[in-house]
Amino acid sequence: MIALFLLTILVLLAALGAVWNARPVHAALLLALALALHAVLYLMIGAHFIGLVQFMVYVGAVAVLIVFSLLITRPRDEEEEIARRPRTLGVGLLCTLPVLGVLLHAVSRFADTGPVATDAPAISLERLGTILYTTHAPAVLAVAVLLTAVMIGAALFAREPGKKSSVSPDP
Amino acid sequence: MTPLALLLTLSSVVFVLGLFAVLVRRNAILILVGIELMLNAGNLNFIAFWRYGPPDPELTGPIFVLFAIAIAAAEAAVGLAIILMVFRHTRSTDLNKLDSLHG
Amino acid sequence: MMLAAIQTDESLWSLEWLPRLPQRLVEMLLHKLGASEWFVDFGGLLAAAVTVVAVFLGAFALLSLIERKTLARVQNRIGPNRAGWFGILQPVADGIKMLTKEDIVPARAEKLLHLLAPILIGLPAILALGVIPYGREWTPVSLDLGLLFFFSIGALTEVSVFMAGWASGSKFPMLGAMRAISQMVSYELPLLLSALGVVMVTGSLSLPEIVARQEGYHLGFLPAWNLLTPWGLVGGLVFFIAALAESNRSPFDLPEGESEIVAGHMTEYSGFKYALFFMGEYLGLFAISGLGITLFLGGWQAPLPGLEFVPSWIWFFGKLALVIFLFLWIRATFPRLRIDQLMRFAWLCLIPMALLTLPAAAIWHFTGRGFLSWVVTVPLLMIPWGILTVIFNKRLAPATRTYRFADS
Amino acid sequence: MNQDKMETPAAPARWTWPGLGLLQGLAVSGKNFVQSFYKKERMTTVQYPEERAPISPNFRNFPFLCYDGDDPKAGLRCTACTICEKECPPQCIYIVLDRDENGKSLKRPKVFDIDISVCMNCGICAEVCPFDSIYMDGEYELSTDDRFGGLMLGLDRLSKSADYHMKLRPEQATEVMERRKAEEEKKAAAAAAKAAKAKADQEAKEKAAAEAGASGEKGDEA
Amino acid sequence: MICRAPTLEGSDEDQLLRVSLGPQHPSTHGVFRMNVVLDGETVVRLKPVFGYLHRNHEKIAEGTSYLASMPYTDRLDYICPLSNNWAYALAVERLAGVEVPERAEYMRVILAELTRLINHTAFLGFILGDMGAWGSALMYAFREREKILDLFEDLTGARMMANFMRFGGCRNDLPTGWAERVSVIVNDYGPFLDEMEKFLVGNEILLSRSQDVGQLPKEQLLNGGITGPMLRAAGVNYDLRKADPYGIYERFEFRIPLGEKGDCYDRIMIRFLEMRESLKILRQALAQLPEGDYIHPKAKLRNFKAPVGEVYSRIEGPKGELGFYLISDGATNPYRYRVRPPSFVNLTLLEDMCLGLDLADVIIILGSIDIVLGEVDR
Repeated sequence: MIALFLLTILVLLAALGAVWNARPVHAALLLALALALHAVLYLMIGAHFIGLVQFMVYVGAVAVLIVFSLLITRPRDEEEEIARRPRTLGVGLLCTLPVLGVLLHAVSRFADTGPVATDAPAISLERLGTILYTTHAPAVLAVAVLLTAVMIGAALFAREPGKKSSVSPDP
Repeated sequence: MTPLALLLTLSSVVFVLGLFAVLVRRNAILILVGIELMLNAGNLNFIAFWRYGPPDPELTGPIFVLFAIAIAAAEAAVGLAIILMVFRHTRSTDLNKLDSLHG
Repeated sequence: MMLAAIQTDESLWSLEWLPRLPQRLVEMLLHKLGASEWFVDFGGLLAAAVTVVAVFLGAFALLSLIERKTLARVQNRIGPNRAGWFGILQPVADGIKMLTKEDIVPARAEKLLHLLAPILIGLPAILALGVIPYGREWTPVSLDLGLLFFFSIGALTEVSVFMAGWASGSKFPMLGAMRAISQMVSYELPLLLSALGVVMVTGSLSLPEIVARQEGYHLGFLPAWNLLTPWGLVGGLVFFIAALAESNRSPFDLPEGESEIVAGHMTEYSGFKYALFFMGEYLGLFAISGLGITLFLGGWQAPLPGLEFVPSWIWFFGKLALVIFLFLWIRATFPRLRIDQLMRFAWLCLIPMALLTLPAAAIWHFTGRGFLSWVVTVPLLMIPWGILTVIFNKRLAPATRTYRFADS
Repeated sequence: MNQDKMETPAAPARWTWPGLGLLQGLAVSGKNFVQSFYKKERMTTVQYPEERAPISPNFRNFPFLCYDGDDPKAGLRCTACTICEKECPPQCIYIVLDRDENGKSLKRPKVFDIDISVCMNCGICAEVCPFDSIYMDGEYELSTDDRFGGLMLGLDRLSKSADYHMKLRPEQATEVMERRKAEEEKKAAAAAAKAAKAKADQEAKEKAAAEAGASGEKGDEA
Repeated sequence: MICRAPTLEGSDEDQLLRVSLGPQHPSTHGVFRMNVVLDGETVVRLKPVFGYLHRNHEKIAEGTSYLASMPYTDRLDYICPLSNNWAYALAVERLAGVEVPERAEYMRVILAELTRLINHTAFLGFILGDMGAWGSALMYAFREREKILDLFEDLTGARMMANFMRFGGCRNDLPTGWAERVSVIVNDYGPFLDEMEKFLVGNEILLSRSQDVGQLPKEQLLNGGITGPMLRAAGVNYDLRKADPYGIYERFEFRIPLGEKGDCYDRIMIRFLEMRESLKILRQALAQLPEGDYIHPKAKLRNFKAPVGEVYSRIEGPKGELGFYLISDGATNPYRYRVRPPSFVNLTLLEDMCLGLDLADVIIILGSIDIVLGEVDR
């Protein structure tokens, strides 16, 4: 419980940094840290499979993609961002604090009544696979189609329109 | 405070932080960062309820999270591809500057 | 139960148990001292981890010498032979040199990230080395999700390479980092996909389990390794090529292509930090070779019947040496690809072939792994390969060039 | 060598299996790897401090000054004519003519310095020397930690005996020796001839004088 | 220097990456420097910067005697000093009207063709190094090059800084057995080239890296004054050994290989073929080598003076047309001395070849031009 609590604080700090750091690349790296800490959290409470998948997909792919995009675009508006800070902080808090209040209120209402499990329910890989490919087979298919479409779409989007064959060595 | 409450609180705060980023940030890529945080907060809820909630023999929580992760990855890929394409047209990722439909 | 095993096992001192000896000695000692069971286990694991790290750091030192010697021989040179007998002390000399060099941090560097990157780069490799089964009795940490663990932890490498490149605040490292990231992301896909076939056939993500399932022999002498199946052959090749790219080895060493971008993400590092990068790279090489051996080359299984009396970990390290020699041989021979060719190769050749191994593995699994399976899977893999060859000959391969001579 | 191979342009066949060329390359490098262990033609490395490649008789490094006999000072062939100083491309030779108290040239150098940190081993000084005095040395282990003094060779370090030259380049040295000997003999012969002639003249003179004296005497007598 | 606008439309300057390749860079063949502007990894602008190895060669030569410039020509293109020697000796001989004996002419041809072998072999190694092969090709090339350098050492006394040609012949005669040793090497060279070809030519990575990289239209090459294998790779039949014969090249039977596209691959292959033709010349020259003087008996070493006049004389160096332009006012030193270095002139079109290609291609193109900075900067 104590470890969980400490980890929670770390996640919060990392997420805060990701949201508030003025340097985009730092923010993205802190996002990677936050996501990795999420994975550690999952591992800690017994969801090993999900934890590892989270680490692989988020740290290995999503965070790296974000960082890579930042490298390509190389935004240079840090000073502007910092100058804008006081104004945006007010507006942002104004919009988000009510949401936070509602959420926390709901959590506090619920937390008192919620049941408490002690042992971590094990996820057997076979069980997960069986359920995935029987009960949720349509969903898996849909996701597969979605991912294929995304792959093609992203490739089409990201293709450089400027690069002509006269320049590239591709005949 | 039960672990469930702790995790739920964490997920709420992370969600709100993500929302804050989406509202406040101007760089499109950093808005994506906020969205990722929000998605993760949602995932955390599923796992928390699977772990500390009522018994879940059908593993609905983890499976939902798996799908969520897959779709989040797809979303990030497409989102970034779009941002890059916009960037190529306008040489900027600042959403404030993208105020015309005609590229 | 484990403690019982410690006390009753009589073959404690046999060669088969040798790599586990430190772990078991520590466990015995702690047990004698009356530590709690949890602490005994913990101490044993710690000893196992120390063993793995020590073995592979030694192997790293040795490889840094052997690589130079091998490359030298391929190039008709002798290689380092001054420090010690046959240059055996060269790694020590290198180490001293690296340690005593000035540690330079560029003025425009992000100090913290610049420091963190070399530390982080070795971490995933060391962690990944922990889950590989080295012998019949020696898997330092036996995880049910071993393979998944291996790949997830590998994701950290990309982040640390990016950190190194970006935090240096210099242009060549930045270019190197961009190259490294795009390369690693592209080649992780075929790496994963080619490993998936093995998982499908084995039905497990546990690495010891995968090795155990490759036991036995076809026709009495052909080992039942995954490499010796149609899908395994293709998958193994794809895995090997992708592993070359993942570990930034020639001909995929673009991220540190020294003739173009000096040393890529390592340009601005010197002294001990540079040595750490080197170490991370070599440990990653060991890890990925070990994984390849586990997945396709039967892990610690003996290659021929009747050779089982040799301790299994010797087979593993023998195979490791062989695979690494192959790496070195390739490095000594091939020029480097260009970044767009690298990408095209991954997306047009490796990923389709890796994807094809999945149905092939499935068919193999469900048709009983016999004659019928061969009949079905070989064409399934050969026809696309043929198509790729046609495409290669049409597009990629050069037109025949004839050179004329001037008339005069 | 295969004559056909020479004629046909070396281009890959139209239809290739992908990777075939790579395998060929691997075969070549593998062959080199294996053969490097037993084929001498492949391993040409010489382990320098322990073994040394033989020095060719034509090998040239930095110049030295040749002297005859045992005394480097007396036997020095150099006459300080400064032709080498003038012809030296990087102008690394510095010569001062030795003179006696009266300012008369002694036809030998007082100072002869060669800055071998400047010298570029071209050998032109040796070529243009009309007195067979300057030759190119074969010594190459000249590294020193004295950057200026150690690389400025004076007469003491430059002077080397004719025997050394003979050992270094027997062919050239023999030829030079023979030529010099012949010249010396010729000179000696000429000198002898001159001396003989002088003697003959003298004798003739004396004779004539004697005769004259005799005739005078005779005349006187007559 | 040509400075052109970025070719990428709409790219603002902030997003471009300015990289200074060199003068300390692993593959700029010395101290060459390229100020490259990159968009991603695509070259948008490229400005060559040279002069880091400037040694004032021409001015020094105008101040010293004719003979004293000879060792300096070794240091122009230090991979092939004997060609440079010949070019300079030829210029002075034409200026002063010095005759060259028969044997010396044959010696010169043999040495020049051996030099061509050295240069092209080393080129193969260098360009493979530029492509990122870990030195193997370079080591094989240097192994064979060393054998020829051993010959040079036995003949001239130095492996690279030969200083061998004199006005009216060569400095010394061939040592006994030297010609036989050359024929051994000539006979061994064919198999070596076969092995090298097997090592490189089928290699798919090399093919895809070098084909269709860095070609320019013939007209542009001609306008740029490009000569040597680079020009012939593009299919222009221009080899001074045929086009403006010097020495005794008319006596030998050899052919000029011509490429089609003029990309890096053609440049590599043309050099392979030229080496085979050089071997042919060497065989003929060794067979015909006459006895006689190695230097004209009346040739003058000391106090050499050329009559008043001017001359431009050129030879087909391994890298292209190597010319010397001399004006004499009758003194012991030339009034004007000017080198036309092939490396330097071939380098002028570097930017045109590189625009729109990758950074990695730039390195290969630079390698395929085959420059030696000693000659570029002089």
